[in-house]
Amino acid sequence: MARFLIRRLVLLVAVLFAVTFLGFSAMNFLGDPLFNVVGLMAELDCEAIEAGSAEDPSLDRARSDCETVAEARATYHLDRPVPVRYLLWVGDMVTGDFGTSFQNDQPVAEIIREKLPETLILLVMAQIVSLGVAIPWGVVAAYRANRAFDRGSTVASFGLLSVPNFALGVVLLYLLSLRWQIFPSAYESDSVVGLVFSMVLPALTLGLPLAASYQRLLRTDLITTLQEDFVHMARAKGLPPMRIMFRHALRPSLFSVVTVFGVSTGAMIGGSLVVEQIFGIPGIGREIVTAVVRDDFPVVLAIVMLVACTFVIINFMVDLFYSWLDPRVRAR
Amino acid sequence: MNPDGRPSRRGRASRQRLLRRFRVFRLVRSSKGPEPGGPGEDEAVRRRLGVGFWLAVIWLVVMAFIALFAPMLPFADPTKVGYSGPREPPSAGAWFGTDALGRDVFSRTMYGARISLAVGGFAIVFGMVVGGALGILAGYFRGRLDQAVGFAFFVLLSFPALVLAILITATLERSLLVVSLTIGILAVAPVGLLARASTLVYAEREFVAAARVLGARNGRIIVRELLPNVVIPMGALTLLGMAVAVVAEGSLAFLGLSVAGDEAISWGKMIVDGAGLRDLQNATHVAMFPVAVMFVTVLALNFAGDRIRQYFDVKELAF
Amino acid sequence: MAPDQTTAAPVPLLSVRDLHVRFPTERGTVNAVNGVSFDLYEGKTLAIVGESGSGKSVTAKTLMNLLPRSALVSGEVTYAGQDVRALAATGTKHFFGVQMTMVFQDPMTSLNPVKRVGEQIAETLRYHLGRSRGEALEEAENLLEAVGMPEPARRVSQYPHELSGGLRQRVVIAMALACQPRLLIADEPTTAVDVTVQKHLLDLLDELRRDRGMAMILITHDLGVAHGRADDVAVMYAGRIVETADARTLFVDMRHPYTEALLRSIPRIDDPVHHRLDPIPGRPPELISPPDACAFAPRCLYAQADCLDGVPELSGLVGLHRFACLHPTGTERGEAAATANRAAGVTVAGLPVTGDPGGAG
Amino acid sequence: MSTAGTAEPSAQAEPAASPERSDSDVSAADGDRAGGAETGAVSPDVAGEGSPEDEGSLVAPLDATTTVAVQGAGTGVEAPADPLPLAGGTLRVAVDGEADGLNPAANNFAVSAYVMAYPMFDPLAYFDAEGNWIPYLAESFTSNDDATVWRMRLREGVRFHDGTEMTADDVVATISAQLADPVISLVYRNTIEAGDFITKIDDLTVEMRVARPSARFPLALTGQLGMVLPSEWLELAREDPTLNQKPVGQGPFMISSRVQDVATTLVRNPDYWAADRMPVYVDRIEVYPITDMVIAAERLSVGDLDLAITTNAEATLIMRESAGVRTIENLRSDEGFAVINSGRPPFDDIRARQALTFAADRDGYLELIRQGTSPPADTMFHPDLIWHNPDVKQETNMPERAGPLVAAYCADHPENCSAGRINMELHFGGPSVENVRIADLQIDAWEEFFNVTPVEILQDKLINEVVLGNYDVVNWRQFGTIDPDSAALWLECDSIGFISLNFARYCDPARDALMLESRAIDDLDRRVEIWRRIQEMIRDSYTYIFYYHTNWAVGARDGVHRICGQASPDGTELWCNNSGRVLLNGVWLG
Repeated sequence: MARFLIRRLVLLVAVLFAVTFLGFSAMNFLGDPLFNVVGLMAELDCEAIEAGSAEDPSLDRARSDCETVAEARATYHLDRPVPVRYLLWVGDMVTGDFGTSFQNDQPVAEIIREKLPETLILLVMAQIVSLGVAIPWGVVAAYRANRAFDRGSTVASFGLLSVPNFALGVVLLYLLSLRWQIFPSAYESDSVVGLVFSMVLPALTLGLPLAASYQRLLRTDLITTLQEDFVHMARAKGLPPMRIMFRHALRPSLFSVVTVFGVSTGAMIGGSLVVEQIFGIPGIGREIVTAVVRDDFPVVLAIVMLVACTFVIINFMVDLFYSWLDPRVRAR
Repeated sequence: MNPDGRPSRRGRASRQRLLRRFRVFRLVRSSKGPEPGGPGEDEAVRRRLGVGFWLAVIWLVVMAFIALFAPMLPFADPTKVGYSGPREPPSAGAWFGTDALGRDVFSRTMYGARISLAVGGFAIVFGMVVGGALGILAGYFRGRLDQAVGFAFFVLLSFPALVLAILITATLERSLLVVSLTIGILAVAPVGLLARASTLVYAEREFVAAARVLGARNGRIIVRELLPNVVIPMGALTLLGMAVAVVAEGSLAFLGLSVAGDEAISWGKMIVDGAGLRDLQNATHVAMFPVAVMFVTVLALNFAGDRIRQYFDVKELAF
Repeated sequence: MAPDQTTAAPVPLLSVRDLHVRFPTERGTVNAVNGVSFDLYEGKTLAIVGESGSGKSVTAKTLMNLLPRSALVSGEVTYAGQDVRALAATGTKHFFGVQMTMVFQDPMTSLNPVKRVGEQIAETLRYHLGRSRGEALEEAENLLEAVGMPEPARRVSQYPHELSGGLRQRVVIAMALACQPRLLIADEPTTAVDVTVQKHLLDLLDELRRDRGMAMILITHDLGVAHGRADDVAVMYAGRIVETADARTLFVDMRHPYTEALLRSIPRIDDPVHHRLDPIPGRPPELISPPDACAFAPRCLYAQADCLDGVPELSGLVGLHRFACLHPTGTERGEAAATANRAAGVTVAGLPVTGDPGGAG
Repeated sequence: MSTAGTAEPSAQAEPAASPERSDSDVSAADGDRAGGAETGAVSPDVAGEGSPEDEGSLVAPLDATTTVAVQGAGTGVEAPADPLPLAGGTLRVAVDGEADGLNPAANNFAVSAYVMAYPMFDPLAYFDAEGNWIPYLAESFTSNDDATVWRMRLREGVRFHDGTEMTADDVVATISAQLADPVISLVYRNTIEAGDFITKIDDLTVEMRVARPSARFPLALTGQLGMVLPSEWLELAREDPTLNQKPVGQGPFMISSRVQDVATTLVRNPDYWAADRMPVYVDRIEVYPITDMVIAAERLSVGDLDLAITTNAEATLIMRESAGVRTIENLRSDEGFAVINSGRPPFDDIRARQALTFAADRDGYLELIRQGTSPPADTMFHPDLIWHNPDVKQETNMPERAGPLVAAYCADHPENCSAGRINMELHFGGPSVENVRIADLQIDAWEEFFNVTPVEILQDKLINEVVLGNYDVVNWRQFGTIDPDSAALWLECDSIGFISLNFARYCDPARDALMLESRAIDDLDRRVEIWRRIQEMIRDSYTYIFYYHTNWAVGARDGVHRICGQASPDGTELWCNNSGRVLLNGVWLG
């Protein structure tokens, strides 16, 4: 177990390095960090200005601009090559300094602290929705496999799987908010109840397609499990069907669901970009869209790292969870 | 076998026979035989594609046809502003009504298939070529290469896909090629993992072992023995992957980061265009028709893809 | 006891009448069980013997109501006068597991891999007998001891994968016996375990059965297993009982060529080491739209033209020894048929016949 | 020498520019790099509140039929019919974007930032109801004869929220910091010399030297530049940028809490220096940045909000239709237009510019994009403004005139044409649904004569491309000037350079001479003459295609009083709804 943990930790660190380096290089090659710091002056041809005549008064301002630019370059290490900057950035990270946003000088840690709760609430609610829907649904579908309900739900889950997040969001918004006026159409932060209530639609948007994929996996696995001898044995023991379903069949059938739970975290975070956009939720998803299009390096990198970290940790926890699901894994 | 290690003529012939015997187009075999009333039933279902499959295929063929030949078909000019009044409900003249600029929503929806399918198709082909090649090499050679490729895939998967996509499309020119490549890159890791897994299965199989013992070169084994077997499960997942790619393109378009330009009509773009609260309330058709067509197309891709997956008995993947 | 309704005797514990089981599939209907009838009396053992696909397991599962929903079942199954299928349909509690229960072929798969052994045994006790968790676990430990499990106290908290195959089957048996059932169906209980353990387990099962006065249906493909343990034997082929008798009669005086072939395919302890077993030629019969003929005919060395004309009825000495064969082995008709086929070199169904049919006589 | 309160009507507003943007911007919605234009007035043709419009002001006489009931009159006194103000309550305001920060010396303010900042900072100067500058936080301004040196005297006893007293040192420190900021200072470049612009004379007096004669210089201090911070706090904020979110001012409200993209809460300043003269009624102001203003309008209509400020056409329509909500609309705001880059092919040739102008579809734009909420623009001045030249008409929707020009151009420059059409790019800011829609509409009109490649780039980066001249045509929103002098920045030859604020990169020395003259003089008639001439010159240069006058609509619940009709510390009635920059200081709820 200790070795397993250590290997996982090494992997986590390696993945974080790779992911952040990927993000760091991508942003440096694709975007222009200097522009974010000094704005238009980033485009000044300072070498030419320095070379210009010292007497030319029209260059005075340009010269002072160039000094500002040079200062900014030094402050943000923009004069160093990308790998060096990356290492400097890592150094800052390790010492707990997440840097400050280029955009508004806010410390990145604070931005994340402000935005993370909304996204966490959204993701947790979405997972609650998806598991809450998928488990009963999968159980009933498997129990009545190939009957009318199951056939109907296969179609329904296929349908849900085929609705893109943004389309589902728009449809739910139209039906549940505009047409029937059950839920608010946008984010509200007035009270906790209002907040949670306004998160219902976004959570449904994220959770329902996931519920469909959970349901499909659970149904398939449950049908396989229900053909296992130990289920027959349980029936021969005279246990009632639902008890067999939940006490015997469900747990060994959760492997795929748990695996997808891990993988889906990434997909959910991706989905939250769109969903937060539709419902105006000031969360991490919207923050990263804003930050990416503005080349706000420190914010993007911190969020990417956060997401990658979450992804790796959740998958790590999924591995641990496997051994709860099936003691045989522990022996391996 | 000859002393020099090369297979003799007889050896080669028997090898061929051996290989033919073991060439099984199955990735995962069902664990139980066709026991009466047992899972054997599924086996039979699997061997038939069914009406739904053909309906899905017909829809996809029609959409592909429309996408290819839209300019030659008798559709209204999709970019023409003021084809009719703005936000008019569906009518005989404009089947899907008109949007905020009075453009014909039906025609735009039909043209929308072009970008969606082009991006989806290109992306999955790219993913299969690059991811497939990496996956097969990793699965065949194992060792360092496998570790490196596996790690790269894991990193790609850890990087939130849509973030990577907007990172690229927000900074580069949003041409069809860039958007397709971006989504293609996202497809590399999942497809690669599948190719690697399939390769691992077949690399252990007797026919590959036999080929190896009989002294075939690696390249030959990969191309002649592994590739045909690995391509089947990958191919079976093409349509499913394409569905994912079409949705990814739609998400980018919804964020305003897909292919730019007035000619670049995309379903995601149309949906976000009609998704303003007021439009949604007063001119629901503007968003809902593209939603419906996109939904049916993705559904068809998923359905046909799933049927093919079952047909070839490839395990369901979550990506 | 005898597998015949005419026997004047106390009411049988289990009575099966004209049981049919069919499975609709994409390729056609599988006729898995075609009119099986038998009676089982309190405390007796019936062995049902046949190859895989003969319908013996399906019969057992039918009795336990374990068939998939798609199965079409007809016929009558009564347990102590109660209609078992009606009991199952109404979801009557505390019948299965208490009155009758079953032990499966593979102890590897018939235990829930994710639950501790003790819990799995205790679960039955808690559900059916309303025991508390502590009591149930204690009883589980006693049961494990009763089935000869070494260190039962430690075993209760182990997971199935931590036990060997033989030990697991003991757990399964302990689990089955937990609520003192009156009828145990053992479906090939030893095929999946090590040969060295098989006999030991079978003896244990027999001993427990006798101690508790339990009736048992022992399902096996191995006639040898039935020998010495069963009171009665029913041989099944293609969903039908083709021969049935009390054990002694059957082993000494079998009539059906299939029974004979089965017996000949068993390795015997007293056989010389290099004794060649005689496998039954051909393959098990097709169960989808079978021809109206003796199902064994294509594989039968005795087959004659009349075998292909209608399914032979189960007949013979009523209540004692019945068989469904037109040319029974050990009879003149049989000998004549065998001789004729040997002379022809091929049976009427196209099976090549070469040399000596073995110890047929 | 002109003195406070007697200055000629004029406006040296803080000029700024912004690419055309919409409420539904995906990313760049919060915080502009450059703010919107200053100045504005209450629309006369919309029911609701209005401010008094005096003859002889910058505003042309109103048509009698469009005059509406006046709520406040005179110098900050409520009209007799108006009920007595009630104290207390929370004012909930929606703005269309979030500010990067609220530090006027570090963050560049857009309208939403101003809505939050004005209650916290009393500006050194502001506008009176006629559009003239008046001293506000400053006590008075005096200038030398050629209006190149301005002396500003501060009021005594002004205290910051942290209790310290405001002195000339704070003013010098703040303005110096602002001019040192590359972005904030950008728009003052043509008026203010960087180096020794401001010097302290005594504890309450500073002196400012401007680059060119500026008869109405104090208008530069009506906005961000006129917001004074404690000098010590400025030092702290330099070290700790988080302070930018919680600035210390001297206004009637202090910041209480702020979560970016969620809400900013201001509470009443108990020790407000002018509390005796300018009563403050509400206890709290909550400002919500809501990027989709349609949502804000709906929430306003159900009473979840008290006030919403927007230019969004649909939101405006919703607010107009909502019961219990009145709108205060200002049409004399910034203009929406397309700028044509005359600095590079193909539009260095006037024929190409003319063709583009003729082929443009302004009618479709007004109907389909603005949905009737904004009037068509012919020049950079709203017809109600005295500067407006009624003879200048924007020539659009005449594609028949474009054909021959394009043919002639392509004959001379085949390298810039393909298939008989001129190749060009159209830049616009994004990601934004509305901007895409606008571009689609424009391209549809132009594509008969032009091969248009749409280039949708980020708002921030778009500004970059535009000032660098890396574009052909771009959609923009700018001007909005009551006094035209501030527009000079966008039109002068001097502004053309490596970084050019003259986006069209069109230089006309004669035009420059006229603008320079206007800035130095107080003679209104001459200035009107000059600017009418300039409008003709702009028309004839074919560098702008004016589409519409922005409609800055303020929607308010019926219970929200005195959005207009507020007064300065000296009792002068103030300008209302200054391009959405609504003063919330004296609002009361009842």
